[in-house]
Amino acid sequence: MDLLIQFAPTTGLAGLTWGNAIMIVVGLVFITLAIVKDYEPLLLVPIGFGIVVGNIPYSDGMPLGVYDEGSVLYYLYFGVSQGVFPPLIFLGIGAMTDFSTMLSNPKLVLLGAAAQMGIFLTIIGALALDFTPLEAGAIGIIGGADGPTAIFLAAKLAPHLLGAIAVAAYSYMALVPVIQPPIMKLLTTEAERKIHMKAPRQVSRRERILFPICAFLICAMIAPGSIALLGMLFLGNLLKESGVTERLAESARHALIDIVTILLGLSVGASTQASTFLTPQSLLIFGLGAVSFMIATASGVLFAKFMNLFLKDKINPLVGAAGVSAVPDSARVVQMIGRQTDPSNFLLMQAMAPNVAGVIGSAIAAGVLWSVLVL
Amino acid sequence: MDLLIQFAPTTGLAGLTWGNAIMIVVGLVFITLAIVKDYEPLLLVPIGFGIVVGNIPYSDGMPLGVYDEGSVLYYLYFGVSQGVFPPLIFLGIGAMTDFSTMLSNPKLVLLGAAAQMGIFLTIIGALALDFTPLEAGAIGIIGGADGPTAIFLAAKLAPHLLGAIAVAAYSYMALVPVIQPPIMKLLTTEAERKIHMKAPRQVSRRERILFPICAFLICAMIAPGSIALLGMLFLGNLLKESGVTERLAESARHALIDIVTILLGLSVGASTQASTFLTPQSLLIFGLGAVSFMIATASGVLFAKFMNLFLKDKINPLVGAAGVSAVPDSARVVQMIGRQTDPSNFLLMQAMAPNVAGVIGSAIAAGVLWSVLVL
Amino acid sequence: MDLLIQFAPTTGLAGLTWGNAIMIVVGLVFITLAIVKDYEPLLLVPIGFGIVVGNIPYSDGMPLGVYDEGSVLYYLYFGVSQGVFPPLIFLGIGAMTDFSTMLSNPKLVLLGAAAQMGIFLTIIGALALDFTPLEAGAIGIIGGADGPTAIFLAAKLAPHLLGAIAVAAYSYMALVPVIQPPIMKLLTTEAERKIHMKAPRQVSRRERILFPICAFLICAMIAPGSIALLGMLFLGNLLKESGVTERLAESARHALIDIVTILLGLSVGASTQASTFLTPQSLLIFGLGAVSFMIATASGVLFAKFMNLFLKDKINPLVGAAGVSAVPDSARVVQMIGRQTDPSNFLLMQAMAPNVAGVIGSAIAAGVLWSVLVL
Amino acid sequence: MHSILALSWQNVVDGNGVPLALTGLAIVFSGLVLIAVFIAALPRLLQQWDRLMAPRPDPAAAPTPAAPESADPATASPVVQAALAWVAVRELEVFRLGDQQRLTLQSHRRSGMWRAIPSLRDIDPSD
Amino acid sequence: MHSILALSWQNVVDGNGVPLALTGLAIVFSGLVLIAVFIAALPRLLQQWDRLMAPRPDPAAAPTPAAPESADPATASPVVQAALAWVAVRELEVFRLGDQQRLTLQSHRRSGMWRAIPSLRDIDPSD
Amino acid sequence: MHSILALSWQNVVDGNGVPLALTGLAIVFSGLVLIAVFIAALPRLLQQWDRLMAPRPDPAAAPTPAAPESADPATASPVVQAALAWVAVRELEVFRLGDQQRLTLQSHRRSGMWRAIPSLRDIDPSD
Ligand code: NA
Ligand code: NA
Ligand code: NA
Repeated sequence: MDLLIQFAPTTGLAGLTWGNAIMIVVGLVFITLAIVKDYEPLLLVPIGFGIVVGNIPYSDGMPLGVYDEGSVLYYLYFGVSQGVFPPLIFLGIGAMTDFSTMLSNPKLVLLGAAAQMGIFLTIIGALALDFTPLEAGAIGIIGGADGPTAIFLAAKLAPHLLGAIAVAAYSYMALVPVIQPPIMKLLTTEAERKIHMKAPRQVSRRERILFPICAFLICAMIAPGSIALLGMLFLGNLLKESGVTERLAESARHALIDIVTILLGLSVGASTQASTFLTPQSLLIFGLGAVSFMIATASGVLFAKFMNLFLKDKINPLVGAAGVSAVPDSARVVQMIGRQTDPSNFLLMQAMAPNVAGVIGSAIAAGVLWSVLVL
Repeated sequence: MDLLIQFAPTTGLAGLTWGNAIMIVVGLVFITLAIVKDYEPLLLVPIGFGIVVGNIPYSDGMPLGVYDEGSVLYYLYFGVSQGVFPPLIFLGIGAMTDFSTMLSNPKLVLLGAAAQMGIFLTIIGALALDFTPLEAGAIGIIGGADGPTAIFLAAKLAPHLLGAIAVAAYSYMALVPVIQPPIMKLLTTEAERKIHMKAPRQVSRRERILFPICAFLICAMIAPGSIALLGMLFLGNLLKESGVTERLAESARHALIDIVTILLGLSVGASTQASTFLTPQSLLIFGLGAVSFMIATASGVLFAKFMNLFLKDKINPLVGAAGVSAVPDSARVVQMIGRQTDPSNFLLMQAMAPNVAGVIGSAIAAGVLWSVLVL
Repeated sequence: MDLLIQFAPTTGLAGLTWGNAIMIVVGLVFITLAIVKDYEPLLLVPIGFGIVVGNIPYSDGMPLGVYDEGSVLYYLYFGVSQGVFPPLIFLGIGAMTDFSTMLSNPKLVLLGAAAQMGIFLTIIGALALDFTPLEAGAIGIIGGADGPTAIFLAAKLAPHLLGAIAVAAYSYMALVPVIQPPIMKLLTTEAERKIHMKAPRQVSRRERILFPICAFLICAMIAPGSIALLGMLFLGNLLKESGVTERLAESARHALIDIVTILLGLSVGASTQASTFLTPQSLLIFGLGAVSFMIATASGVLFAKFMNLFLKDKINPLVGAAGVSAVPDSARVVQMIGRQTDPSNFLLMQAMAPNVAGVIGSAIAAGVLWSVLVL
Repeated sequence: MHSILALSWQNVVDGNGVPLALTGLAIVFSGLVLIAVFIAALPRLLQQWDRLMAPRPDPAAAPTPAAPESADPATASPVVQAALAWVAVRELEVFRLGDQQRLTLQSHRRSGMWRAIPSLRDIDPSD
Repeated sequence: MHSILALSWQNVVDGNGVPLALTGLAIVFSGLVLIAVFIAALPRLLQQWDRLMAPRPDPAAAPTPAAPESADPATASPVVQAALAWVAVRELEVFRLGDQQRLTLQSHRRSGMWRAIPSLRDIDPSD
Repeated sequence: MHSILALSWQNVVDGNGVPLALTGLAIVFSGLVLIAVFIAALPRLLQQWDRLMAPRPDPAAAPTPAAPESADPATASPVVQAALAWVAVRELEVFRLGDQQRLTLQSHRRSGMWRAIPSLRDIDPSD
């Protein structure tokens, strides 16, 4: 009986705080959204379950949590905190990404650059809200709309905010179909939304092979801080396109990325223990993240309109919104809004160009921020 | 010539002890049983080969063994000694387990609890035989008939006994078709063995999705020490049942669990070096393990008979023997014994319910033992 | 503006040395050879890309390279520097290797031993060129024509030369179709090249199951230093041949080996930073490596001719060249040269026997060198 | 070996053996009893949830549409499944990801970003 | 919550916010502009390379043979691909690696050492 | 570069080069000779084992039944294998593990616990 009494305080129920309960509900909401709404389920299910796991209370003496040296979650989280998992995910993404649409639409690449404005304006906002420069850099990258990039940079610049930044980034990526449409409609006229664009040309195999190598060299020479992410992205793509390493690409885009995604999602989710997560800072981060996504969307759309001033073949400015990355959801949103105005207007292929360019753009931004802020 | 003479003592033959030779034969027996008798081959082949590898003698200066820092086996064994591999295996098992039969037979869940009696009575036996409480807890868990659970708890409570406990657990799991039948026949009448049970009802997809989430919350609140194992088990199951993360479940139940199984089996096997393994303690552990399996089987059967005192729809008490887990071998044994008495009696589906409940039960037991004994 | 100026020196271009530029070109040549000539693409593409990645200059303060503690490449390279990746690759190779041709041609196994002469004569050469005994041993193993074996031994004996040794080993393995033919033609008469050999006999499943176990025991007893490599090779083969562990073999030969190959290739390539790689030593290592491959080829051919003095069923001496391993390229070269002389002479099956024997032979050699040189 | 088999009840008492066993068993039982109660109640809870949600026409509120579970192919007999599979082989979209890749069958349900990316080159804009 | 939303421009100035943002954006743009320029120029560069290489009869000099890209099955319509896949199923070499292994389709293109090894037992010497 | 190519025999002597090489080669040879002897003797050893076991009617004593190896599909010609595979596609139990999962062919040989679990929902009780 004594033992039962001694055991009681070690149970989860005994230590449950309101914060834990709230976070567990948040985790359940994530899982529900993923299953019912099909919002980024591959990430929201593991992250949501991780949030639940991370908010089960336990006694101090037992190493169970992400931050307890020697626990299982500690070892899994090691891949997050040391920035190893994001590049591995990029390897898999590279091995599944087809850059053809981008190769056939070079000028749309600029839209992927414009949308990174969200990152840098958010940094200014975060500084104004009294975050340190390192923290501001890590918060700004939420606007890159790339989970692995955000986790990688947050791990380097502000590990104590990693959980909030990662959860904010994935939340808004999942909410892209909710956040982007009003902004896109606000900033475009109906005539603009009706612009049809030429079908992309056929891209040769040689172009697809040379692209990852040369693009890597360009990015690496400009921002070496991005090589961990972009080296993996372009290596994965080279494995896919080379034609002689298909079996490696196959394993990178299936077994490797799946396993790493489960472990990353679970451990990132589990890092949101209420005691460290439920702070005013986290709320600010979520607010800044939302602003960041909106600025990024608006920048992409407006830059497309700006480019149209100089172009003969006009760009449909909706396509600019795909520059935020959040592959491929924001490209889908572009297609959807385009067809709402003109059901015969198919913009998906064109939207994929700024979409993948946005991935490269935010990885470069991460590299720049890392070297400028750390050195 | 001098060098050849200098090399001679570094060869394996030179250092071979009787103990090594015996252990190598044990390893070969494991492999033979796996191949010829098809006893748990996925684990007995790697473990058996590991026992052979771990008993090749080598010079002291060369880091080759599981316990030599910097050796290859040391790094592989790290996943065992830190308890990382068992949860990963549970992730894969969750991604392949179908809890439907259990969901449609809630009362059979109790049989999975009753069979854990084997764990706790064995602890008393181990204490009586002069093992410390920590050791006794680790030995008792053999009766849970779950390899990963046994390895996980042994790594936490009594790492020095891990090899013996793991080998005992897997040996007896492989021997379930030999150990259980006599006990089952002894404790049941022919009339009882002839009891037919209703076919399980259809289970809806929503039930299958909600189950892993809610069952996790229940278990975690009661015994947080079990979240490393059960968090992974139920996450894997959620990935399988959610319908939107099938590719993650697929990789968890194939690439991940296969790779981890090979590495776990090999390194657990290799941890059985004769010098540390061939001790009277190991013999006692094997003895206690056998007793543990017998008590677990008997408890399951007897508890089913006890439940029948209160039930209108009688349970076939054979089904209680499946509560020991050893998935799915003990459920197969139930089916086999059932049909020996009445060839038209198919109990496999019903036996799967206590079978998977037993997995949950022994993981809870591990969590309880960990928190009570370590704190 | 100040920041832009402050950023400028952190860019890759600013720090680019001639050495880096040369190495980047070398990396691009590797990739080109792999894609255009199909030379060992599974390794040359990741290594070549790794060479490019490893020679992107970056500021001192940023941990990006293989040798910077805490960087992503540092963690990936850990598997190389600690010798963990090569055994894992051997596990996968074992799970795909069919030893049948060897089992049906026991005497051809000796050719796999003879070709290891390249290893040991090269050690003498390396000593003469003023390398230390440890370095000489690591350099000699290039002649084993086995990438994982070379990396494993170099990591143990001379980690500072690992990059050069690994790149040399894989380069020459890729160049086997260029290096071997002239030597093979020089050392054989046309009559010898026309010798037909008997078709190998059928090998029973039992033989294929018993072989990996017994061969492991033989090798391990003679040279325990080889168990890390050969234990994995034969375990993989046992998983393949046992007939009851096919799913483990499947994952070992697909997901596991593919993932490890990408990570090993990338990080080995990235370890060739110009500052440590472009040294006279590296040139000597490449020279010695070439000599090593030639000696190995010649030894195999000449030993076959020597064996013919005593044999009734003559061996086609070309088959001896396959003893260097470089599986299966050197066996293909044998087939090709054989058919050049007599288009009806198919030697591939016979050449596979010394080919896989050569893998075992060089792993034994690595074990011997490790224990003799380290103890 | 019999000499070391000396059982000592004192050790059990010192090690708190009996309370430990009882506590442990009690907790294991309580956990599994709660699970049993939960899964026994689950079908009724779901029914009530459906009744609560039915008047509201919002289709998103229900966690999943009340699918005709009896048609679930996973629960049909192996023979029916084999037939279904056969039809699937012929009818479903078959596509190749790369040059040397094995053929895969792709169901029409999307599953997030990764499944979508590789097929973008082939994507039918009228999708 | 509004109380902590006090925006301070001084913090931005102290943190070098504006130059940081401008620098960052400039570098991101220069990177992607260079990539855009490169991929815009790439087709013409390849054409010139082909012209340079054409007189030389060495087939190895060209990075890849000028394959008829339009016939690339990966770019054909899903229907054509489905048909191609169907033919592949019937025509390509089908072989089993082991007793319990799933059937795989093997294209004729070799991809280095690993693909070759498992098939050695079945190898046709006239290959 | 020729200047650093100065060969020094003294280094070889100091480094024990020659005995090292001879020892190493001797051990490599002894290892592979033993393997060669073993695999040469293996068929006869197995024959004798079978003869020893034959009188005893216990079928479990023989490591594997003397299977008709010549019928092993893995050693048949690719054409025969293709045909076998074709039949397999039609005849073997085809089942689906989940909603979106690729079809797999399942041979009748069980391989331990994992293969069994996913099929439990579909299991035929008369199995
Ligand atoms: Na982006
Ligand atoms: Na159990
Ligand atoms: Na070799």
